[in-house]
Amino acid sequence: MNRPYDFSRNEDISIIISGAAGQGIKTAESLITAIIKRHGLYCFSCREYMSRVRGGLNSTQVRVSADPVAAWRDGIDILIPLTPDLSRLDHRISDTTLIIGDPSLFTEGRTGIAFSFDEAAGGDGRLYNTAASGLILALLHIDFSLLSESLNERFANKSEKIRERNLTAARAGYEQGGALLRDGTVTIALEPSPAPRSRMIVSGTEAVGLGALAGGCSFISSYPMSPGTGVFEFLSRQADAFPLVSEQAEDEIAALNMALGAWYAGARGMVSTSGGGFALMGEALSLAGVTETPAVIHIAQRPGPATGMATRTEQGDLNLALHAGHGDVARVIFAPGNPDQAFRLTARAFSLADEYQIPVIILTDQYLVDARHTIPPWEDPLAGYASHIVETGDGYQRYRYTESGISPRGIPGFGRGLVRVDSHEHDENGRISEDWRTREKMVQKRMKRLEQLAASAIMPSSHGNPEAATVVVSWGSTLGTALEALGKSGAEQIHYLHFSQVYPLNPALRPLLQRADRLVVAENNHTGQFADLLAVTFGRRADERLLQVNGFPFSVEYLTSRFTRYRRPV
Amino acid sequence: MNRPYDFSRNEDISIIISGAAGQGIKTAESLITAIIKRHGLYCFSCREYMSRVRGGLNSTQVRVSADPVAAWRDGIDILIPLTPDLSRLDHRISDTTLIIGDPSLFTEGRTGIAFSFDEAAGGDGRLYNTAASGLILALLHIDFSLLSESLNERFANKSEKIRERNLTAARAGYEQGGALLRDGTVTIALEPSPAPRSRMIVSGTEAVGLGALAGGCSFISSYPMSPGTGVFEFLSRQADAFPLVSEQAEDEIAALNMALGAWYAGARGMVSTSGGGFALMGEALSLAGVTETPAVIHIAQRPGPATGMATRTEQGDLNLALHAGHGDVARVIFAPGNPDQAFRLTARAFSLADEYQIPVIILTDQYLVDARHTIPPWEDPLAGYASHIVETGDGYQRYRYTESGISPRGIPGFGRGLVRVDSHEHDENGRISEDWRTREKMVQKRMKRLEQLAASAIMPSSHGNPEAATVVVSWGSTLGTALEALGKSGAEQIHYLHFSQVYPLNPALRPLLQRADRLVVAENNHTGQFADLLAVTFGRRADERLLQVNGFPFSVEYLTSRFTRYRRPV
Amino acid sequence: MSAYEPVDGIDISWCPGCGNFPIRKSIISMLVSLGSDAQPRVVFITGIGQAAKMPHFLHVNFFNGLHGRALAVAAAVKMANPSLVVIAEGGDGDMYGEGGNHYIHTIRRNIDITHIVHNNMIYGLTKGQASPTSQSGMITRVQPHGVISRPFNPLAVALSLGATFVARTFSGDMPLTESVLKEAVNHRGYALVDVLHPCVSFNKINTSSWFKEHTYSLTGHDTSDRNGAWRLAMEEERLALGIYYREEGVPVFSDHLACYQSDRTPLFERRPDEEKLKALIRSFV
Amino acid sequence: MSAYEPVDGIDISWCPGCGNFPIRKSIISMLVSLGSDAQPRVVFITGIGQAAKMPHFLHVNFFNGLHGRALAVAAAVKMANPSLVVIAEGGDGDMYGEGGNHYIHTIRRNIDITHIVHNNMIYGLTKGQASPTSQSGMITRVQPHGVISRPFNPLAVALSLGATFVARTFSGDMPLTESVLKEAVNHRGYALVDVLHPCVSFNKINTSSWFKEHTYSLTGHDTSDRNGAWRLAMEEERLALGIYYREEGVPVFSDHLACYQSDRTPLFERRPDEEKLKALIRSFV
Ligand SMILES: Cc1ncc(C[n+]2csc(CCOP(=O)(O)OP(=O)(O)O)c2C)c(N)n1
Ligand SMILES: Cc1ncc(C[n+]2csc(CCOP(=O)(O)OP(=O)(O)O)c2C)c(N)n1
Ligand code: SF4
Ligand code: SF4
Ligand SMILES: [Mg+2]
Ligand SMILES: [Mg+2]
Repeated sequence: MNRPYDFSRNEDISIIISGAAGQGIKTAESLITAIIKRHGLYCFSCREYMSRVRGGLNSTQVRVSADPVAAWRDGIDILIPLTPDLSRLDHRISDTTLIIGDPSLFTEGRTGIAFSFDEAAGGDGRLYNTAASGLILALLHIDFSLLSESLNERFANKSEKIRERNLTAARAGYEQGGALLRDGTVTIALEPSPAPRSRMIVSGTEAVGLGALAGGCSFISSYPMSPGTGVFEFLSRQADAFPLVSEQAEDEIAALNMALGAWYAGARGMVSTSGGGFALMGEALSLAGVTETPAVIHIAQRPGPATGMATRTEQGDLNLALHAGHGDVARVIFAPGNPDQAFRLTARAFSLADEYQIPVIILTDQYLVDARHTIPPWEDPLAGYASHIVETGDGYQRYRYTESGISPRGIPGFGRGLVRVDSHEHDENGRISEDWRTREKMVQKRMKRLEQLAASAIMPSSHGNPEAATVVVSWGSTLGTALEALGKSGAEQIHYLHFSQVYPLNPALRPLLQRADRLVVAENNHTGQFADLLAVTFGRRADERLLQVNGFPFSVEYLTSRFTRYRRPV
Repeated sequence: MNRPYDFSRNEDISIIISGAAGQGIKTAESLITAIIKRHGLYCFSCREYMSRVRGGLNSTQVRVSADPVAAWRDGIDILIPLTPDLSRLDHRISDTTLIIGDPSLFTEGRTGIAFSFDEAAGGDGRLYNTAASGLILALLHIDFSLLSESLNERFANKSEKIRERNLTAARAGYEQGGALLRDGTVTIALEPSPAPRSRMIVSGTEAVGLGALAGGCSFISSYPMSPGTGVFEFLSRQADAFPLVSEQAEDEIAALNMALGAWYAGARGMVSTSGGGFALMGEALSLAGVTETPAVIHIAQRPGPATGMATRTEQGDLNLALHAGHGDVARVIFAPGNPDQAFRLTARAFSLADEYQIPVIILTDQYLVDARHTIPPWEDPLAGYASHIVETGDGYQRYRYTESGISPRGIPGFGRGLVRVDSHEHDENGRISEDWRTREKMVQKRMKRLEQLAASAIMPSSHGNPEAATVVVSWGSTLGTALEALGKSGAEQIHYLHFSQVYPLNPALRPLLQRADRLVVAENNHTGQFADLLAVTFGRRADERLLQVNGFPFSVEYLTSRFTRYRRPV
Repeated sequence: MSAYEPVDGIDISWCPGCGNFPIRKSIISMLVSLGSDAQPRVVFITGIGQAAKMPHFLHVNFFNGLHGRALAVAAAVKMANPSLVVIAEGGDGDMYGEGGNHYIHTIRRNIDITHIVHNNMIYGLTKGQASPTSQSGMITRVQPHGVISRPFNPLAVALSLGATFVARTFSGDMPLTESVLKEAVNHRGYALVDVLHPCVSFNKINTSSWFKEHTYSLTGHDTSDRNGAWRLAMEEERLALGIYYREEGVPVFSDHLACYQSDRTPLFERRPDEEKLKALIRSFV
Repeated sequence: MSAYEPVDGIDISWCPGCGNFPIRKSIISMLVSLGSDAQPRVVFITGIGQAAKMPHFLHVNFFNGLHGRALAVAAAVKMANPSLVVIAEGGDGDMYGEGGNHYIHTIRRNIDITHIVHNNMIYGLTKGQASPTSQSGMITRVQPHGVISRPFNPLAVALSLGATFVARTFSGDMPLTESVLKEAVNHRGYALVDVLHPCVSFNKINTSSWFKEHTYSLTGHDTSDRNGAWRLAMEEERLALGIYYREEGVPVFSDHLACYQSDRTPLFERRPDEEKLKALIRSFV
């Protein structure tokens, strides 16, 4: 008998499936997470993968728990390597890690349970992932019927033979897993409950896409770029069910110019890209600024510069999002912390863009878009929907001076007026102007709305102890990890603030930051770009910056160890 | 007799010639400034003009003085309108302004001396400018022979008839000017001296171009964009005398990618553009960063966003220059204060780019590139020239780790080694790498040089009283105006710092800023971008921001009136 | 004065004698032919350059955007509201230089817009650098040793990419320009009209009389012969004026769009379908 | 093993069975034909995509830059040092999509480089979206209702812009690919080699056997007949393989550059001329 692996006291089980691109790890991930949820457990999953289509070494993490779980862990409880190669995972394997796979891996103090995927898959390399799924679900005490149902659904359009072979592989894995439980080699005790069953499993990509639909998105033009492509693909698939035009642009420049054209004509346009693609959109962003044309821009960040690491994560494009474009351009930047926020903020991006006639940027990253969370479904998704387009009359002036700086927005073909939109400095009629007084007034007009936008900016969510001397700040995709680390490190000594709107910042924040004895900013980039933004906005420089640029998100372990230090007085 | 206009106590005379595009104002400017200097007076000239080829209303200011003069004045002593239209100048005309031209303009309390350009030009509209030149030079007591010589030189290749007609118009203007002096209507008393005669008259454009040659520039690829085109045109004209390839790129993206290609192959490449063109170069800048390829980028700023005001001035692209490109890219940004600095800093840009393998940005603006200054010629222009290219051997590694982070730079075809340059994260050999440890080391390697660059960054020039409670800071083209205002407002109460290197900033600056009781930052943009940079770098926020975004540079009058307020204690 | 001319005194900022003036007249005549009822639906999308200022001198809806990008904007406007009459206009630098990538890919879309390119073989607004259509050897301020590249051939490229309406005219021949523009605006599909015109300020080679000497009007040419049209387009000695190629009945871009299959309503009049959205969200449970 | 193959064990990251493998072999054979003396002078300039990774799997100088921008870099490399053998390489998305503007303008320059485009009619690296050469109607993840645009025709466009070497091959026909590549690299001037190849992972339509059925080798074709070449390029049913057009003796870009008129030394070996610079400065006094 193998060494006993007792996970009965784990709050969650971190399972990693690894293998080459093309071995179907992603399929296994989506299969088992759906089943785990149906069974009544929460899960969180996220992939890390190389920029290639076949070969190499990728992995997916599935964390399973009786309570909601929403963060990346370095640690591995159960490792399922479909190929006998642990080179890219070695630093994450500890002596409590159970490896199930090729026994050649049990060296350098590593132990595990021998398992032949090849055997379970009947020698068919395409079925390793199905066998692994069976194995995992058995270990989690999940009924085989849930798996067989799912497989039958998934392969409904495939041949009987394919269905059968999948079921056989699944059963082979499942049986071996069951045996490990029965003979006491492995002990897992996660109690299912009904709550997860009524939840969704949604990735960041899907949440942004659904949020776009809730925001009334009717146009998407993009140029494929990882990890932003998913949203583009998601929305393209909806182009028959919803009034939605999807067009693959010839380049990113065209993509944003198209989106502006779409808004000009009354549609609600968006682009989805990554930092490198967005670096090509600065001039068009500037065009949105001077013409007061709305736009929604999704940037899924990855490590730069240039091509960098196409499939990895980073939060390195905040500065670019803040300053892209020449001249002064009012904008709003959201940075959702999880799929739920991604949905709500993307929908809100469309309303704000429409109301304030500005570009709104949604800043996610590879970690957020690829991670899948178990969350409650959104009720009343169109609740925030409203349109601010006006019917024009004779003598309509696109850039009429108003108190707020925002002029009623007409579109061509709706009303008797003419809609003149111009990229030069212009007068109220949209005619080119070189009058310096007009220039001054128009700059004021365009920038004035930032005050209102700041005053109504979403405040950071507040966690831990609001009186604590140490204030920890993070933004965007770091939310789940920071919250879990906060719980684990003892929340009494820390006031944690998570920013889902990173620009403009609400002036009401000032006292929150000012009162900190120690201000810590944690972010996934090299220089601490958000810490800089806080400094320039509020004059409060961070005392400590927790930074990471290795292509991975922060792990719960890392932030926990850091946060633990803040138990000591400042 | 006309009212007497006595300018004998003026330290300088501000002469404005105005007229439509196409009337040859620019020609008159270059003609008379050269002659004034030859005569032995200093001058400063600068144009303001509309974005059109014919028509509209443009003007050029020529300030003439017995002492060096280097700044834009709002005030007009003598106004020479070639067309009877003052609409765009009305706010600059005061009751001491002498208008010489069409008497229909002498309304609303304005006075002047009637003069018919048409008569002087013998009815030829193309000669108004020559007649005006004669008039102005006469008023300045300059010998007609200097003018006739110049005209003969300029029209050496033209027909006898053209030469004659120009001389006749010049003489007609000259005689009327002389008459005004003789009958005491106008009194001007500027004493010539030999010093100006050995000086150059150079515009910012020419200085950047000459500096590029001194920096060894051997390649320029650009796409025309005002006001950056001048440098491109200047260098293109040198492509036979110097080893220099000039190529008009199909767009700005190609332009910077070409410049990088040129450096890769061992040439020294540059681009010249404006903010809108640079907004398209962010991705290529990022490429320079990750590949550690040098580049020199000249941005002549104009008001944005988007097309904005194509021929006007602003300092609104600092933030973009600081943050363009995705991911972390080390860079240097120079902002020359006048043509002399423009020459030196452009030459230095090439050395620094070559030595540190980074992009170096030269940030000028329409005001600086178009202004012409009377300055001493540069001796020993190649003094700072050095090349850091190495001959490669077998096993050459383009990205070898070194103490400083800078690896010896080889080029293909020079040595036996292979030069592998890569836009992905890569290893020392330039091969794609997805190893996270390599990633961390390479980010460090690329960014480490910023420390050295900061430590050796050019300190601001220091003027006024270094002990004063009020510290005034400005950067770039504002230098001359700020200095003159400083002199006029009394320099005792102000410590004025001018930054010609705006990034990175030298850490030695901290005490200079910290000690200020009142920190004032003056810049030609809407938000105070440099003030923000000081805040984020040194944690010292400006107490006051002097900002202007109307398309004009600061005037001496405006800064003087502001500076005067700082006489009061803080 | 027609409905398409500005009522307020507009200061037209082109140089006296510029070919843009007759082009403007020809365009007004084309617009008038659409009827004044069409006016609220007529939209000009332009870039930056002298040519691209055109809509400021007309009484029309316009989006005067960035140098080089008009076609991308125009394509999207038409996608978002196929009932608009969309005219993309700009100079040779704007459309074939900075905008070259949009040019080739917009043609591939066969989007139903009219594309008017003012081809003066020079960059006018930036004061006389070579444009993609400048002739080899031309001396300019940036090309003091003469233009090296071969001129861009917009017509041959359009024909190579399957454009269904390809024409060239000359500003000096207003009757031809007007008639070609009218045909173009009525063509269902992408229609290119390359309009040769003199730039009196900067192009001292391709002057009005040069154009007269180096152009001729097409007669008896079979406009359904793509290969014949291409051969015409490749002629270098003299440039043919008229419609090189036309093909009617080819489906246009919006014919293929799923959202217009059963409903031609422009997007701005539609709302997201709440039931479908709820169902989609529920599918993730 | 040739000098052009990497000595260290290189992990080639393409999918097993991909057409990029035989293309790589053909390229090595082309390089070997240059002789190993040429090696230090051979430079690959690539963009981003599966195809663009090629030089990582060779033993050559390379500049692996941005998606779409290789031609701009390549042109400059050749301008800065005409003695280098410059090869620009990338995929159909890279070169004809993102890089479309550089494509048309690099051809106009007639710069002496070899341009190899891996044309798999799909975006491979980003996992299967349409490329400019994807066939109309193809279903992809971004085009679930089928590709609308007409495919880009790189050969017809190159011929329209005066390219002096235009060829197409198929990865599966290695002898042809090798011989065409060798001709291309020896051609003085811009040479386009569009290499059709299957993407086994994402393009389920244009498979190896599809290519075999839909291509044929050119025989007896007159490669000096530009119009004939264009007609070939416009054929849609079956794609011809081989050299469509070639023209020798046309001056290349660097022949026109002032700085190489009397001196062919590459720029990196030259220093600014101090005397001339001083004289130029003095001319401002
Ligand atoms: C991105 C960008 N690059 C450059 C410019 C500067 N620019 C304005 S118009 C123009 C070219 C004008 O030539 P063309 O398009 O032929 O129009 P024309 O003036 O000849 O009618 C250029 C390069 C710009 N506005 N934006
Ligand atoms: C500016 C920019 N946009 C998008 C991408 C993402 N991207 C990488 S490769 C690629 C397309 C690959 O297709 P292709 O060029 O045909 O090469 P293949 O992989 O098929 O060989 C794209 C869109 C990028 N790297 N940079
Ligand atoms: S510069 Fe040339 S094209 Fe422009 S308006 Fe003047 S003449 Fe016409
Ligand atoms: S994705 Fe396609 S093109 Fe790329 S390596 Fe795989 S098979 Fe080849
Ligand atoms: Mg033009
Ligand atoms: Mg491809």
